[in-house]
Amino acid sequence: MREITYRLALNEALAEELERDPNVFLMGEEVAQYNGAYKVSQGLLDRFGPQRIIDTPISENGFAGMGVGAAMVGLRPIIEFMTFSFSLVAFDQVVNNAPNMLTMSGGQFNIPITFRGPNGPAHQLGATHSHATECLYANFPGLKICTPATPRDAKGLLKTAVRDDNPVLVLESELLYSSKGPVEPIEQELLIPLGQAELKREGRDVTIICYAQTVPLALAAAEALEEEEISAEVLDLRSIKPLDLPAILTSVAKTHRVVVVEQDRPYCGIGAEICFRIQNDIFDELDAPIARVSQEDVPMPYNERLEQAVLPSAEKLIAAVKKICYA
Amino acid sequence: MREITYRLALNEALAEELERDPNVFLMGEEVAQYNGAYKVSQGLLDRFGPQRIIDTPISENGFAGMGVGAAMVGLRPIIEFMTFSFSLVAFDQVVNNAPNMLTMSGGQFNIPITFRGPNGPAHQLGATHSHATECLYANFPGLKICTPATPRDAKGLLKTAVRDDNPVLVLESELLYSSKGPVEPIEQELLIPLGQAELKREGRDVTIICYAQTVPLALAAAEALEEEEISAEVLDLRSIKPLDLPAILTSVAKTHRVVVVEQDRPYCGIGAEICFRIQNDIFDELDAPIARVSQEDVPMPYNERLEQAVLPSAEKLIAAVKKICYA
Amino acid sequence: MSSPEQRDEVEMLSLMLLIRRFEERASQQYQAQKIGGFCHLYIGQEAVVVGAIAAIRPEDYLITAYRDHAHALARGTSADACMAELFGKVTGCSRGLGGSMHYFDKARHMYGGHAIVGAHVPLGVGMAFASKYRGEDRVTLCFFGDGAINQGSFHEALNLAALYKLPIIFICENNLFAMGTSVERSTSLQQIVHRAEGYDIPGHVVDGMNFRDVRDQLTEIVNSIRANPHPAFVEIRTYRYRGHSMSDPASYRTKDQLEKYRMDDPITRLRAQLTREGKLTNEQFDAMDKGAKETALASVKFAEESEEPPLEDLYAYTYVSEATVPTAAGAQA
Amino acid sequence: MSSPEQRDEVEMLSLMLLIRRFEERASQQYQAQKIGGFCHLYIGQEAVVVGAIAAIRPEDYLITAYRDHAHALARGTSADACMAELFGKVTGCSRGLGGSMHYFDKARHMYGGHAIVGAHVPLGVGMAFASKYRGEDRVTLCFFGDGAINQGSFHEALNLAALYKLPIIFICENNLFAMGTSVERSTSLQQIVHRAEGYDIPGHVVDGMNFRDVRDQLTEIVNSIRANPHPAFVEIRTYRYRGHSMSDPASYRTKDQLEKYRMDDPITRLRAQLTREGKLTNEQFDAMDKGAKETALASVKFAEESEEPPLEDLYAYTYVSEATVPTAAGAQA
Ligand SMILES: Cc1ncc(C[n+]2csc(CCOP(=O)(O)OP(=O)(O)O)c2C)c(N)n1
Ligand SMILES: Cc1ncc(C[n+]2csc(CCOP(=O)(O)OP(=O)(O)O)c2C)c(N)n1
Ligand SMILES: [Mg+2]
Ligand SMILES: [Mg+2]
Repeated sequence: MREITYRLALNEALAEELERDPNVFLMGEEVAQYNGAYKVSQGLLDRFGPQRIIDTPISENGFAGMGVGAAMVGLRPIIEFMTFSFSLVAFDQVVNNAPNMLTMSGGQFNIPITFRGPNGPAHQLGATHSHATECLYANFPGLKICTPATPRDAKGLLKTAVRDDNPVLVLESELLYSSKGPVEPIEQELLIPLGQAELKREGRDVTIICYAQTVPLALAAAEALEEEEISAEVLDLRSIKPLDLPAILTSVAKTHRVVVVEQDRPYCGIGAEICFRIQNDIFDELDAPIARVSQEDVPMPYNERLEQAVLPSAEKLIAAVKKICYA
Repeated sequence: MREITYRLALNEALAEELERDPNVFLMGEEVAQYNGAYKVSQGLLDRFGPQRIIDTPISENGFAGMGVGAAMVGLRPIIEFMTFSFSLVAFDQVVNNAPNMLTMSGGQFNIPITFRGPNGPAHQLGATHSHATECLYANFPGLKICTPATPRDAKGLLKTAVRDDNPVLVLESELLYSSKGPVEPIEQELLIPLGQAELKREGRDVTIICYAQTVPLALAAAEALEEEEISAEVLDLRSIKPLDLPAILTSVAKTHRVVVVEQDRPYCGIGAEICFRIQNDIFDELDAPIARVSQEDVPMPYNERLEQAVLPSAEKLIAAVKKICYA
Repeated sequence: MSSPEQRDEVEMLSLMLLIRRFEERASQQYQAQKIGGFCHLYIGQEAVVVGAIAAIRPEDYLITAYRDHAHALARGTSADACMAELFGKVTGCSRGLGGSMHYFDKARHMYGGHAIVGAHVPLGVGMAFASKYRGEDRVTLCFFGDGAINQGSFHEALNLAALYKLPIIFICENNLFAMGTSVERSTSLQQIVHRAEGYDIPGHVVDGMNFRDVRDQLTEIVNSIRANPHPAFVEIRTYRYRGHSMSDPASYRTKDQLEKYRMDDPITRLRAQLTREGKLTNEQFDAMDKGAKETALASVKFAEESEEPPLEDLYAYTYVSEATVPTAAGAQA
Repeated sequence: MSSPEQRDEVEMLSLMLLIRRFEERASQQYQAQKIGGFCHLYIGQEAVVVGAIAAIRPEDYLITAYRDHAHALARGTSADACMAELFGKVTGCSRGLGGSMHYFDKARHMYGGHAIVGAHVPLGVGMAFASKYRGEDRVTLCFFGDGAINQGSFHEALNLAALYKLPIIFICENNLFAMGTSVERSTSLQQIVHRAEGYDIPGHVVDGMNFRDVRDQLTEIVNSIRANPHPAFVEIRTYRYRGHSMSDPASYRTKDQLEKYRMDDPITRLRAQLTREGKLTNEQFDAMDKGAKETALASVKFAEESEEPPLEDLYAYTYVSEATVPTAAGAQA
């Protein structure tokens, strides 16, 4: 299979969906003339024109709301947040107007909108620019959330998101944009269902649950653990909501030990929810407490060494695995 | 001890702190001339004047930010959100500017601000007006959060919050404003530390962890369970952050069974975090999976019967307790 | 006998009466605790939305805030569906799931009913964007209160609409108060309409107690927008006779002020205009009013006798399943 | 020899030189990967903040966005502390925890350095509120870019400041672009200054390439505010020579435009004015420039040799402990 970057995979997904359905448009800051702050929308203005690739002022709340309004009357907007840290100024639109409309209207208005952009800490951007928002949005019923870690997942999930008739958040990773991986040929339609985890590596002794930026780190840790004779299974959630609980339970029922490695902050983070679900459903299968590796619970410092100390890492993950394996 | 309402307890707390420190002021929608949408600030305008009791336009983001700015230069603002559902339009100010400033300034600027107002579902207000925001804010380091359930706790926690040199959210409950309870005489200074849970009822068989609106419901359930010979301990968290983990662990180590009954939504809710902490620290003490009773994961419907079906209840709690007690 | 236009005015008066009688009943039913949550009445403001819909086509878009009963009725949603919604019944215009603040009627292009102050204004802009995107000549009417103009979302919405030249009329229903806060205490302006200048959007002031002024000025604006898409801002001066919501005694305003506006009642005024012009007799008016009262009363009965939404609804409206919605969902809405 | 006022102008020119040379060094160090994260340079805009601080007192408040190096230097933060911050060192003005976008210097009334576009504007209003609350005659200068005026927080802040008559100057540094978006593509107005009309706030246009125009117009506004607290809005027209941040090639603008502005360089202009007036010799200028370059270079050395913040800092700045802060914390800041 050809190898392309995560960035190009997203770009292909956008182009294919724009091509397929005239109701799809892309809107956000610098998406058109600038070709995207992170170049994900490269070339789309040239190809689809200013009617469908739309630059906005710095008005996240305004254009996120415009997307919801346009979706109410049948368009299928793709709204780019330059980063999801900036979605916090549009929070109300994302969590109230998009997901509540279907209920509040008694089923009359579904909102087929995609919010996308990079999410989670990048590199030395400081406290306001490093938010991992997945656990915040996951708390709101009516939203779907996916977090691709590979170019293939990025393409397949984004395409599915655009076709979904509900509001979907595609939380990309700035740190992954330039990473490469195999993706089906362009002639071949690639749709990956929301809510399906993928086993990125099989193992026997412990399940490592990961997503987005923590997938490469989980794979690295698994490899290192192999040398210490611990066989780790790596389960990439791919979607945060809906959550693929069956895949989680299947893996944990096999290994009886689990570490969640998450890119968000710990307090009420994704790992907490997963922990609850596992122990709730298969308490007796657990041979050790469920461990989590997440950010430290502090605002992100600028200094690089401190930032690294805040972030989850392969080393921290390895230590967590060993601890619950009593190794 | 005298019995006063939760509303009056808050009112006394505000008045006492305004009296004590000229740097304290109260700002929000309808807090002054209208005496508060829920009358918590009744009489304060008359007593302290328009300099210190300040009505605002409907600009939550703006006046929340004003509070943070005023706090940067040494005032101690109390910002009322008419309800915390409306704080979502001010989300960025609450989660970025208030809690990150201390880190970002390398320790130069602490933000001694109190955000307060009713939080959580009230009665038939629909999807946008019923948010329980505690789990969202708990995810942000730098914020402290308390959730008083009784008039005494309301007064003591709010007073402590105003004196705290960090941003503190006091999440009140509209449904509790008119409830009554014993409170120390007004001459007696009442300060309840943040981060201290309180055993509201002792028991042997199971720990019910609750806070805010779920406290009365936990006490009712405990009473009903008594008749079925299940002795339930009721632990009121009072503060969500800092969390009184020692109190939780002590109780669970005694009962070996635990149900968290929370007023928020399930996905990445408060109960998930507590569950993780317990099993992480005292896995071997648990005789059953940790159970949770929370809202159903749906936007809040207006219809009363459906709303009741979404909310946690004493019945649901009793069922959850029985299930883990194999009763 | 009467020209179509004249008949329209009588029809519009009858609509205003229906709105008034409907809300009087709603108020009574709220007091009898048949209705839950918040309930905001429009009594006194009827000429605003009725004048506005008299200026547009059925397929034009309309969106408003939580004081929305009149907007649905004006669009043609039945009193039955409106009352049933207040009662939380499955026959309500939002299936009993939305309540007073969240009326929706997709078929009649009523896009809500939105309860977060200011937050629906960007939605209106998005709807107008969609019309322009598709090359349609629809106009969007976006209503909001005087209190909403100090919200950030209002500001962002106006700038976006002006920048993209979208066919939308921003209608500020200036009833002088946002809850207990008068306009001079909320807004740093002599006149609300001046806020439009900060966006190069044309602004208009309309007498909201006068149906004809509303209809005529809006007709002109609508025509200009259909010819050449652009936003407009209209400050419609009106008054709510009741408190902000059912629980508000409205002690922040004087009896005199209320009486002054009552003297200028929009229904009385249009009735007088039509009577003076010989287009309406007292008998006709009385019959209309009686009809309105009967419709309102019947709606209570309808609501009472309707079913509650089934418990299965609980999880039915959180997500649409791919199966139930065709791929190009609602594209032709 | 020269009057105090004249000496001031030479000092101010020297400050502009320091800012320019500091940022040239910062740019070089960024390219050498000694600096992480985002880094936004102010080169070309120096007369704006320097003209502004020439109009105020040391104890007046100042707050700005993320393009903030110059604002700290202008307030008197040392080049050493500024460069060390970029290097993430504990000797930095924010202890290495803030970085380029989050410069703070409490002692010198520099209140940041804020990276969410528009979100610091309400903070500035809160600072001005505090001055009025205490009956002080301080003025707050709140800087932001042309891109920020389309954010909701900007709007809410202006309305609040006008409503409460707060002593604040909203300074829009209009450098024609927000990243790659030109003002005409972001803002539905002929002139940004007109936005102030929507709040009844007096607006002023200032030539940001001319130190004297900035200082003189702001001096007048500051005096009027001290006499009688009120907000003012100033559009200062300027230009950034570099890209938006270090990674931006700025291909959205023409070489001609850049050259036009370079011809109008604020440093060159003030130098020429002073030279023409006999207040500055070439030798003096060269000495000043040499001094600025040396200071900038020395700051790199200082930053390099400084320590990183200790790992114990990790949890030290999330909360202040009650113990470390007196009850009336910073009340006299
Ligand atoms: C963001 C937000 N803040 C506060 C409220 C509470 N609230 C509901 S209506 C209202 C007053 C609105 O007044 P106005 O816009 O003038 O509309 P009117 O009620 O007069 O029709 C307020 C403060 C809300 N619903 N949303
Ligand atoms: C809320 C938010 N949205 C987007 C960004 C990304 N961003 C940073 S600076 C900038 C452009 C700002 O331009 P302007 O206000 O004109 O200031 P200038 O950079 O020209 O000084 C953008 C879009 C951000 N930091 N915050
Ligand atoms: Mg009003
Ligand atoms: Mg700019």
